[in-house]
Amino acid sequence: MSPEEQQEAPIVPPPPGSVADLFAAVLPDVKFQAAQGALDVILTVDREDLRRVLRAAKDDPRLDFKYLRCLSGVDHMEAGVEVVYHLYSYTHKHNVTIKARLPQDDPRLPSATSIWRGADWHEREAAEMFGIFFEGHPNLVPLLLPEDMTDHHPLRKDSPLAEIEEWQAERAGLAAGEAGEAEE
Amino acid sequence: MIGGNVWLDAFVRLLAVLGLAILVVLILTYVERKFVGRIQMRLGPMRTGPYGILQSIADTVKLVVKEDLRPASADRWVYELAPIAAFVPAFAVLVALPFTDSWGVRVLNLGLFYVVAVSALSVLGYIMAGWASDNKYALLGAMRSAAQLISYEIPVVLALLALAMVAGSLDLVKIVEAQGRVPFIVWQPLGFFIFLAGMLAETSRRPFDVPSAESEIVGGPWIEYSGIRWSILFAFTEYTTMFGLSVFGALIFLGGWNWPLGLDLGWWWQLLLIFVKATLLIMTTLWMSATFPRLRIDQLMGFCWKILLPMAFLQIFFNGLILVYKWPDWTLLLTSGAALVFTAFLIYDATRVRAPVRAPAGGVTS
Amino acid sequence: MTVEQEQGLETLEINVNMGPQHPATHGVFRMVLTVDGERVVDLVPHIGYLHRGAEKLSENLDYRQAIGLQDRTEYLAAFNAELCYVMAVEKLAGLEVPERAQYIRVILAELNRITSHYMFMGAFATDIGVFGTAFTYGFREREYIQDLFEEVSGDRMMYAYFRPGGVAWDAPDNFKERVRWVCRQTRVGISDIDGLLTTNEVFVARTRGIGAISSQKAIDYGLSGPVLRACGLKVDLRREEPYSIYDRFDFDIPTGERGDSFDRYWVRLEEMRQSVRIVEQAVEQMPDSGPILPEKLPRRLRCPPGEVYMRAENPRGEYGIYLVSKGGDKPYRLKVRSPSYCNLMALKEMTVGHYVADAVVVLGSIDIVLGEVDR
Amino acid sequence: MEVEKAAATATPEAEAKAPAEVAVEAAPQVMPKRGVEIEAERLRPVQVEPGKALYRQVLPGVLQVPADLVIAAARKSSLWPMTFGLACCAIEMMATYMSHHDLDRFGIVPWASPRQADVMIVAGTVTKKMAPAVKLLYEQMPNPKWVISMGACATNGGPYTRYDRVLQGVDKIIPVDVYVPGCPPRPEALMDGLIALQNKIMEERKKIG
Repeated sequence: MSPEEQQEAPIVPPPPGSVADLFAAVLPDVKFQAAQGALDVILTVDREDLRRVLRAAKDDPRLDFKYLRCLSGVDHMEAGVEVVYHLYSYTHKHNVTIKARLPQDDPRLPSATSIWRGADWHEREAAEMFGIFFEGHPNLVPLLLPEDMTDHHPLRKDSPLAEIEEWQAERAGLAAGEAGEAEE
Repeated sequence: MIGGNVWLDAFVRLLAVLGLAILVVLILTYVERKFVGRIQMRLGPMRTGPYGILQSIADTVKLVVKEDLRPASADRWVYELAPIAAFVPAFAVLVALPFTDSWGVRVLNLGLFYVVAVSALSVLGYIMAGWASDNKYALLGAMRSAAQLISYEIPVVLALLALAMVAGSLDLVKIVEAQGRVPFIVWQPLGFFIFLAGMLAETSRRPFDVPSAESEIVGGPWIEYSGIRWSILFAFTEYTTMFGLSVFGALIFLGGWNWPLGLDLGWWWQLLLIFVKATLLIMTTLWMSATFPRLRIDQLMGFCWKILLPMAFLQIFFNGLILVYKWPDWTLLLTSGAALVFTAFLIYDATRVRAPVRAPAGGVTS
Repeated sequence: MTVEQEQGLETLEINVNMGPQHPATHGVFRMVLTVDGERVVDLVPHIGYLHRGAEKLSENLDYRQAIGLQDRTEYLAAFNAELCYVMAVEKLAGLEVPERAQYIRVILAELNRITSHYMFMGAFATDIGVFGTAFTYGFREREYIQDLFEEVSGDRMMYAYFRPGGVAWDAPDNFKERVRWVCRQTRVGISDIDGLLTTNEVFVARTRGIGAISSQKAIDYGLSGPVLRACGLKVDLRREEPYSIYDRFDFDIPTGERGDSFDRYWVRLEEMRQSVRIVEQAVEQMPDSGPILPEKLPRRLRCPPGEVYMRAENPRGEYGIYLVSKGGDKPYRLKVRSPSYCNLMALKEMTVGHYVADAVVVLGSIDIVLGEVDR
Repeated sequence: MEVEKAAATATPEAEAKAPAEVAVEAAPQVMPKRGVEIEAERLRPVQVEPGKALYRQVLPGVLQVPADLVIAAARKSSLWPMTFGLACCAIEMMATYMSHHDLDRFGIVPWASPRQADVMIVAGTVTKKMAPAVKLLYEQMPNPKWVISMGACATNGGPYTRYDRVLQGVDKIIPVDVYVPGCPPRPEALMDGLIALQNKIMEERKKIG
């Protein structure tokens, strides 16, 4: 799919009384862009506000998002890299999705490990797969990839998969020592 | 005696027992796989010979011609000698066992003492193997086996001492004869239980297979051994010990070549009875090892020192009381049986209590 | 002052490496234990030995082809993983699933939960030291259910049977009788395992109090599934956010008290019984015939732009699919939130302070699937 | 439990002190280049050394033919695989050991340590991160040794072949004797592969050291 064909989802405002209103009440000075997703309410915040928002989301009793469901990175190519937090509250039984968009050339973000311990491996994975740098992460070394492999981010859109036929042919003709360079 | 020559006679008898040991090991490996297979709803070996009876021979031939590896960092001589050091005590047990009332390699006056003393020496081979392999799993396994084998020796010795009190002798033949029609398992059920636990521990069978724990330390001391050395260290030693201790247990607890109806048809009958009783013990061992989980090292030691050892002392105390005051025989059964029931309750109770097993996270001393 | 210091002796902590090939690591997980004697002082998990890029590959396959990779990601409960994925696609594409297909899906997913737990029972007991007997018990029962799966979907493990909007083809005619038979068989099998393990003194001694974690910490680490329920929390996505048709069934949520390994085992055992209950109810309610796919299903499935985070209760916990679409017939981004991955994060917390032998038990009680951890 | 409480109280303080609150630093950390040499080392195939059979040097030529026959028959009847599950295929491999299929009928029992194993069943995807471990395990096995590549992933990468971190078949690093197709292969297919290996051992009995 070429970049021209890609369409962004239209922003549907969430219904009144949703989690978005709660966030607005808790953090009146933060700018949210709220949208209703297929299941959850999606809040997009600026990178600078992200840490405050996450901290409030966990600690404020009205929100009480004690459970970090998932943390994912999404590569939007020219539009930057997106980090998505899926949160859940066991007490209020509500969900929210919090997003922050980072520029492609400067993907830095404060780490959420001190808020949810469960964010640890998720952030390491996002870091190695997308090259996002989580500031304040205690141990930001590659997790799934070998530890020496820090310049290659497989899930970025600019690292494509190999074509099967040419890949096999190329491999068959190679000596073992050259295999390393061949993958670049 | 053959030709009046003591040495020739001893040599022939030793050869016979060695041949017996090899035969028994071959049969036992096959039987174990079949038996455990049946417990697990499998068939076990089927393709090597009819019903797979040649399976253990195939295994042996394969292991003998397999490459014999020695890790580069291993301590050479200790590594190479460890299998021998483990096997010799296991074999030496067989030397003192009377297989009929008149045949054994040597029937010793202190047979009971000798068997117990010698069977504990295998631990030396395990420690040598674990140390020389230069492997952390092997070292852990060696430490565990040292702790386990030596600890379990103590309650077993005490239980056998209690039995010797009742029999009035340390000579195995005399002990068998003292049993007559009623084997000592009836008079000493607690002693038998302790002996069984000790036997399981000695042969590293579940639930006491901590030294070789396959899902934790992948075989323990013999993790680095391959080929013939491994087969000596592991298979040969283990099965010979099992066979030796089973025959020993059959002699002292199950009445040896006696049986309740008092019929004696000659040496072949005695031999048959011994083997049937030993087989019963071996099958019990295999059955337990196929169904029990494994204990942890501290639980294993706790079981030995906190339950078995006091109970063994209790048994000696009761026996002394009864023998000194010449109370009737059934009081032996009564006291020992009551103590066994109490032991069972202790074991049951120990698993009910949820002891805090977790040490502080900041590091453990001692 | 300890004895060692008085006598000038030295104690040394050694590092023990377990894995990537080790009988207790359930695949290619690797952990480096620092041990003081037999006590574990520190634990460093290493994963990624099975990282094979299912997420990346899914971005280059269309929505239906990517189902196959979901099977291979969560290979012990493939139907559950497929169910979560196809529900995510349905949410995005706005597809309605016919009634009969819903029931087929739920029955298969619940039976797959049982097979997965059978696998756990076997592997867990083997970690504790049962010599394969529990394993063979579990696998015998598992094979009966797998035969059913094969009759329905055509494969033993990688089913690829659920489709966005329904299932690939209709279930065989004798489906209901077969499911009822399997249910009866499974009840017997569960009680076999129960009898073999639950009251065994050695088993209890080895699992009680091992790897306990408090419920607050469990939530903080993002644990889910039986590991979380063993801490005493009565949470189950099938009940909290009922997906598919789970709101029509009556079932209990078993919980533990102490959050230790025994409770995890027990919660799973009870869950199997509840799954049988759900399956039996579903068989009774299931319509005998009817469509299995929506009528107007396009030949080439396209999703409108948007995103969804679909979650489902899998045998190991909350399985999440984060699916981003930008139009077109391929997912723009597919992220799998795998329960084992999150549960494994708490391994160090659970293990430190226990014996080496307990590290194996704790790892077994979390019940990881490496395909799902590394993806 | 006391320990639990102590640890629980310790964490909030640690959390407050956590460095995550500090101001955003300047440039992102420069990450080092991936080691090309390390990667090449990871993918270097193992050197296969022929086995040195003692009995060949000892036995006279007349006895070698029956000895070869007996030894090969023993070897094929007692193939001990290493328990080495990598991925999905490992589940089918386990199913083959279990009661419905029972590889023990052929004398095949799994053994955990590579030192006591004869055959390595590579059951699953071999990634480049895993490749050094696979090579090490192969080298640790004593001669004679065989390798079965089970499933599509081990054979050529299978459905994951296009991904960068997946090895395009285990035969790139270690020699493979039997390939078993399937994704995953059914237990019957694995049994067939093992029987094929047995036949191969009988046919090549004069060459195996």
